[in-house]
Amino acid sequence: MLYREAGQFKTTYGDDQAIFPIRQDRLGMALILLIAYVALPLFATDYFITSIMIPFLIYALAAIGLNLLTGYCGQVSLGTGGFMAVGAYAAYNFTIRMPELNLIVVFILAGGCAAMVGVVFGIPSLRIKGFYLAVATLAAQFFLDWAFARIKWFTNYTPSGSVAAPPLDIFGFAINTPDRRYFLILAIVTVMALAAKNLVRGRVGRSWMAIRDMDIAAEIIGIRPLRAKLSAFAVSSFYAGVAGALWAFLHLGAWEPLAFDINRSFILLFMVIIGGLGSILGCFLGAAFILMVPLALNQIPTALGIPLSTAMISHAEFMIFGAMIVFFLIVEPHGLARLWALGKEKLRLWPFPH
Amino acid sequence: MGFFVEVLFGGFLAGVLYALVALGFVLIFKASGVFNFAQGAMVLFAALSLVRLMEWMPIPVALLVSVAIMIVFALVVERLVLRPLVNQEGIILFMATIGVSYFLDGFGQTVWGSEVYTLDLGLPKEPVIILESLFEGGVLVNKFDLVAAVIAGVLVTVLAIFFQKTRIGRALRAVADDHQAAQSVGIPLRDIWVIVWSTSGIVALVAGIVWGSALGVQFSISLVALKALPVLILGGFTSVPGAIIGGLIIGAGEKLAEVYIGPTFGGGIENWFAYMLALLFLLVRPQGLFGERIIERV
Amino acid sequence: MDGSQQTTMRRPAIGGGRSRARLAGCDTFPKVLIANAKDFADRAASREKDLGIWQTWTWSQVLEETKKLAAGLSALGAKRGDKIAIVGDNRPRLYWTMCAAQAIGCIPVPVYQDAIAAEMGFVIDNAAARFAVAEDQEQVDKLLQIKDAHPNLETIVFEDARGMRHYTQPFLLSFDKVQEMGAALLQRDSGFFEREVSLGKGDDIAVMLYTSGTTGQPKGVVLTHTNVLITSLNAAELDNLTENEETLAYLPMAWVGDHVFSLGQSYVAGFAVGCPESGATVMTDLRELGPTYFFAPPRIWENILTTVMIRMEDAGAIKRWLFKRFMDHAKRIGPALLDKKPVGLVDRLLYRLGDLLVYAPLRNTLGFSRIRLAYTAGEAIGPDIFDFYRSLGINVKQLYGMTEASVFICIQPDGEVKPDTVGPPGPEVEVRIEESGEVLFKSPGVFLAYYKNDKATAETKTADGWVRTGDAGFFGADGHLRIVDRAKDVGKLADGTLFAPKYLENKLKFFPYIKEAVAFGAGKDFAAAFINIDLAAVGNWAERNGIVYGGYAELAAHPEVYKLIKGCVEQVNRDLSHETTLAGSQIKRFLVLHKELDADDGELTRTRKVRRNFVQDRYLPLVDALFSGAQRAHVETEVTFEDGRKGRLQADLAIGEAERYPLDPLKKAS
Amino acid sequence: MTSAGGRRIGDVLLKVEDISLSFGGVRALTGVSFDIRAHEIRAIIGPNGAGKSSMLNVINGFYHPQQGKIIFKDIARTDIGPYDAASRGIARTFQNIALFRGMSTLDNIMTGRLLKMKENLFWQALYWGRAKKEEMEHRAVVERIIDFLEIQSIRKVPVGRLPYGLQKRVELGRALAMEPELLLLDEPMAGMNVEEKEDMCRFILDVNDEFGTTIALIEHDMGVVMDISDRVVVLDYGKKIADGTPDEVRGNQAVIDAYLGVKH
Repeated sequence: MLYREAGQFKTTYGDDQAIFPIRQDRLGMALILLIAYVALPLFATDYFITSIMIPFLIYALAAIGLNLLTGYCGQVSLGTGGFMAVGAYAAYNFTIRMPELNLIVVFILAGGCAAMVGVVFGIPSLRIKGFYLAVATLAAQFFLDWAFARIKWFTNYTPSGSVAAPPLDIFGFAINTPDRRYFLILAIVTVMALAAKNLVRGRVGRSWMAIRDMDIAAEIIGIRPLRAKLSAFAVSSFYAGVAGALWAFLHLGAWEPLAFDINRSFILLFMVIIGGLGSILGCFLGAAFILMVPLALNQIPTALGIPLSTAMISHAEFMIFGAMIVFFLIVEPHGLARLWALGKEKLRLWPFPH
Repeated sequence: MGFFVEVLFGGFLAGVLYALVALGFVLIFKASGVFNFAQGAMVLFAALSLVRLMEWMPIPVALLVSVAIMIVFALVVERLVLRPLVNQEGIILFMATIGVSYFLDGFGQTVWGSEVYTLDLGLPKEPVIILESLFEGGVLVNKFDLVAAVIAGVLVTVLAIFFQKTRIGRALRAVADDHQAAQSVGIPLRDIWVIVWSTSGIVALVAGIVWGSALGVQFSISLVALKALPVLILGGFTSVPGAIIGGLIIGAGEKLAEVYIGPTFGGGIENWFAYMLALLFLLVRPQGLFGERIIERV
Repeated sequence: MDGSQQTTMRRPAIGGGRSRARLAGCDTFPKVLIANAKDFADRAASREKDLGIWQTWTWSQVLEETKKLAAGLSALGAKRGDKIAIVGDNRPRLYWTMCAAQAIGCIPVPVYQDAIAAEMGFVIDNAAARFAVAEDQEQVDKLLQIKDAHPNLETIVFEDARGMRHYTQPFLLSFDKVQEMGAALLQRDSGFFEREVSLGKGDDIAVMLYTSGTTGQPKGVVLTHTNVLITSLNAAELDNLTENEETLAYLPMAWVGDHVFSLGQSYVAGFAVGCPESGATVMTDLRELGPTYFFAPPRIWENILTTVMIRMEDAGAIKRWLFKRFMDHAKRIGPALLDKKPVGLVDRLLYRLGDLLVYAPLRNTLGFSRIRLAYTAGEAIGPDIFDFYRSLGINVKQLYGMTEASVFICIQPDGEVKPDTVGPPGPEVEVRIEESGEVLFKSPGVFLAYYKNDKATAETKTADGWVRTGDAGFFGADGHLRIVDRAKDVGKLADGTLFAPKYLENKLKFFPYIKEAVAFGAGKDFAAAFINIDLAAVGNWAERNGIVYGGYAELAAHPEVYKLIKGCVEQVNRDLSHETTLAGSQIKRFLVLHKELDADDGELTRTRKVRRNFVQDRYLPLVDALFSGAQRAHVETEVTFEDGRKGRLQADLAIGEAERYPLDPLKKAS
Repeated sequence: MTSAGGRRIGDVLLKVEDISLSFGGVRALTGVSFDIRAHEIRAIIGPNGAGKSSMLNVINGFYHPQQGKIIFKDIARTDIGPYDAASRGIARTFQNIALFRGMSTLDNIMTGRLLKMKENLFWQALYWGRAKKEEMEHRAVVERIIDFLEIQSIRKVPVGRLPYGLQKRVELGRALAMEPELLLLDEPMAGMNVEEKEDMCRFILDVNDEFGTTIALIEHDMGVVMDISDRVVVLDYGKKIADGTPDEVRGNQAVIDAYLGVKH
């Protein structure tokens, strides 16, 4: 209904393959960016920024990482939490051991470390597939959990095993208020989401999707499974690593290994499934959805005058997540992103049904 | 030497517990190709049901009602999860069972509560010393562990007989080989699913009784059940004996590793040792010790 | 105006337009191209949906391509005055070929791309074409079939090389090769193109267009540069066409309309012409391109409307309700808004809402979002269809034209658009109605002659420069011309009143209940008609009104159906009563035929046009009964069944009487 | 696009020498030898289970024969994978369509260009400068294939939604995008109606003709095989029983027996 595509014809392949080939979508995106960069910092409360927007963005980033691996390359991973932990502890160690490093460099290095670890744990993907691989990635999760809890070097021998991020600054600009932390995260997520979109619509993305859809055929047209799968593990873990570093430094501030346990991995998998496998947009939708459930469970019954106990809320969360996963896998395996796409298709064809 | 054997025995007995959980996985995987991630949640749910029902009714009745609950659960899963997802890829079903597992954890705790409950069916618990003739000072084991081993043994035997000797058992094996062929056996696929899920629900109940008696019935059972996954990789997803032997290897291996090499790394390596062992094994023999060879065809 | 009969009208030139000033001194199309390449160097001139995108050439690129092509043709031996046949679907390269040919003084002769080899042979032979530029293998094959019979055809150039690799004939050349030869020539002689162009004059022949004449062989209409240029300019200025327009060229290149819209007007106004990927993708390409200026014959407007209705039937209840509710509103308000007439605030706001929910999305899905100007011409368009588009805010207007006029004779100006007229004469056009009712015109677009057919030229062009259109028409009180029929089909009632059967039939057929109508009355006291009901529409109506029927014949004979049809006939009579010329030919008696007129029985042509004389003979007892005053009539006819068997069908038909209304011309003027 | 000089059959492009292949004791191929010449259309036929698909799988490196040699462009190779075969110019289609079902027609055919695309991950992530230029160049090549196969209207449709005949065409397009020297077609016309078969025949001949691509195909429709192939090799129970022009093969007694099911 809102679309006016007649006349938006493409005269170059570049325009035809643009991320948002339709003008109305570009306007929508511009509006969203405007809200994110201008309206929210101006009008939103600190609570909203720190407790909703920051975790939302970081979750979305980690979900993009997992989606690149699972949704695009077809390799299910239950170890995303572990890779996030690698990023977090790598960032911690870089900052305390090389304090002169720029924070952006630290995040990139943290992502790089996670990418290397991801590649190592991705090696089994060459021999095994599907849930076998999922189980193998659990190994990464448990091993990494253990490593950061027990190998004292990683935590700089702090007695409690809990570590805290040092004061942060970028080019002498202190990252010490919710708004500043939010801007930094928003900028990083914007750039990395765009980069992810670029990857999946180009050569690399196509080789991943080819492996996902039919690995034998992919090999026969000249895709090297080793390279495709490991690059997916590397890029995916890089995203998870950066997200982990952001989560630790800018969201938690101080943390222990439990912050990145297996539940984190599952929650991210749920975001990807509910948001939509094989969709960058879906990562944002999925993250928003998963974050909204506990909020809704907290707010709605309270508003209705029947507040739930904390335990009750946590159990209800489990049930809702579980039920939603089954529901989406049955009804719409491509998640909210597909629902959005279908809705958009309806709008484009309006008033015709098809 | 005696210490080594003691650790080994301890490991074997932990392995029996893993094996009990793994058995549930194998049953379902064998008959329906579904990798049931919810097996751990089922163990917790079954144990919770039993322990809370025992507060209201005599133990045998509580047992029967628990069995009934697990059958109802199987029916619900078949109707709401498996039937709509029939013919989907294995990985989709796998993810669906993760959903089931989450739901069941939440549901069980909502209905039955989330405290730690003591499960006492009157199983013996005192330690005994065995094999005094072989080692000096003998080997100290818990009687309960022996009982658990016996229970596992009985369960495996019963299942073996069920699979080999009964018509339904044979049908189940037929389904595992070929879904088309199964249709000709005359048992609808749906019924078969209900049967295997019920059976593995009952296996979960048994595992829950054993686990719960040893550790108390609490949420962590659901997580410890994840340990059964490396067992499966090692033993093969389709092999009942594989589950038992895999369980024993994993159980013994991780205990020995913890005791002998753990201290070098700061301890706690049993959290991941089983997985690493399984992973290395995967690289060598992806189909597991007893699994069927996966042949790729173009 | 006083309502008395007007017989001549003339509209002066508009003058003073931007394009006219810009093109002062350009009397041929190649000269216009050179001017465009300067004025609009980086603006799009040609587009083609090819290889997934709209490949686009700017005016300066088109000039370069045309230069190479012109030089290449010259290198092939083309001399001034040679004819170059152009065969194919709408393709930028073929349009360039036209201008390239003109540049070196050759005459482009576009040929209908769906013509069979023999028809193509006639044109090639008649025009004595030395060269042919063909789109692809399919067209080349046809040309090869006739080449031996017509040795005047020396060289064939093909645009699309697909499948051509095994064609080794020396006289076959690829388009690229010709351009290569041209580039080489330009290398040696860089002033070649400009020099050749400067030799051209406005009175030179610009193009020869073969009309597909209903009888006999096609005639080559010879048009000069001035004909096409001035006519294009006049019409472009009347409707304010600028270089910002976007159009889709999808009608045959050999048709004068396409030549003027896609070449003449594109050149004078400087706008871009898009070519669809193929005939099958026109609707998709239309939607992508979103033209601002669009032409379609009534048949296409009708098809699009039918598709809309069919697609809406599948929509959900809410959408259907919205659609119906707002379309009803649009029908009431839309045309008035488009004509900038005063409309109440509430209605205006409702229309705005409807635009948001229905009209704008609908225009978007059809590809009409950007449309500023659209024409329909060729035959009468149903008022419902016409109003549908106008109520959506699409400015569809009627025009009247023909090849011999370089298209434009009459155009409806903005604000004076009506479904049943073709508008007043266009700029610099003078129109005269003869005693017989035939329409004659005089304009700068009047063709030079029919090629090698002086007899036909003399029959059509009078000594003092008037052209006979062959159509009968009359001017209404509003100064708009109304075309009623082919002049030869128009007769007179016994009292001398003009009787235009097709005009009556069309008016009847615009009712959804009436599928076909045949009007009689020449030489009689009054007009009468046979009616064929539309089974689907009337069946539906019957169902809603609880009328039970067993089959077509039973439904057709039902008294309630007669009442329904009587209402339609009387509505037509009421309309006619406002037309001074035709008020006397209101329909007095009618009957509803017991069977559908059928091409298998010879009653219709294969293109579903009524064969009036055949029908009259076949149903003579019925015709007699209509004029005899009898209440019923009996008829027996032979019919062909679907399986080919023949049988006899007899029926007893009632004859209906319709009210006639006195002449009331004043109403029309309001 | 490769530009070869039409239908002039050249030297030996690929030589299969004494190939034997078995799976766990089951012999699929026994001592099979034949050659494929540049620019020819070579058919491999035989009754069901004759080892035709196994032969293709050996040629493009999916199966590794226990014995024998494959000489492609004068280089003998023994144990290479499908990737190497692809990178040396061997493309293929499958009997059961092996398209990437989650991707559009365009993306599927674009995957055929992956071997020729070089830009690294970093440029890819930027999607700017060299990477974008490369992408656009390959898109242009792919568009020509789309045009060639007349599948413009399904360019952006996910292949999973296409009818069978069109999927086969897209698969051919993907193989063509690799600009192969040798194109292996495994039953390109299986399951098609007459019209679709005619189209596919035309495309195969056009590919051979316009690009000079050498084609080896397996096909059950004897009419088609005899019409379009230059030479035919006949397999039965994993052994070669005949080799020659369609006419020679048609008259061969062993071939007639094999098809009629006469006992050996």
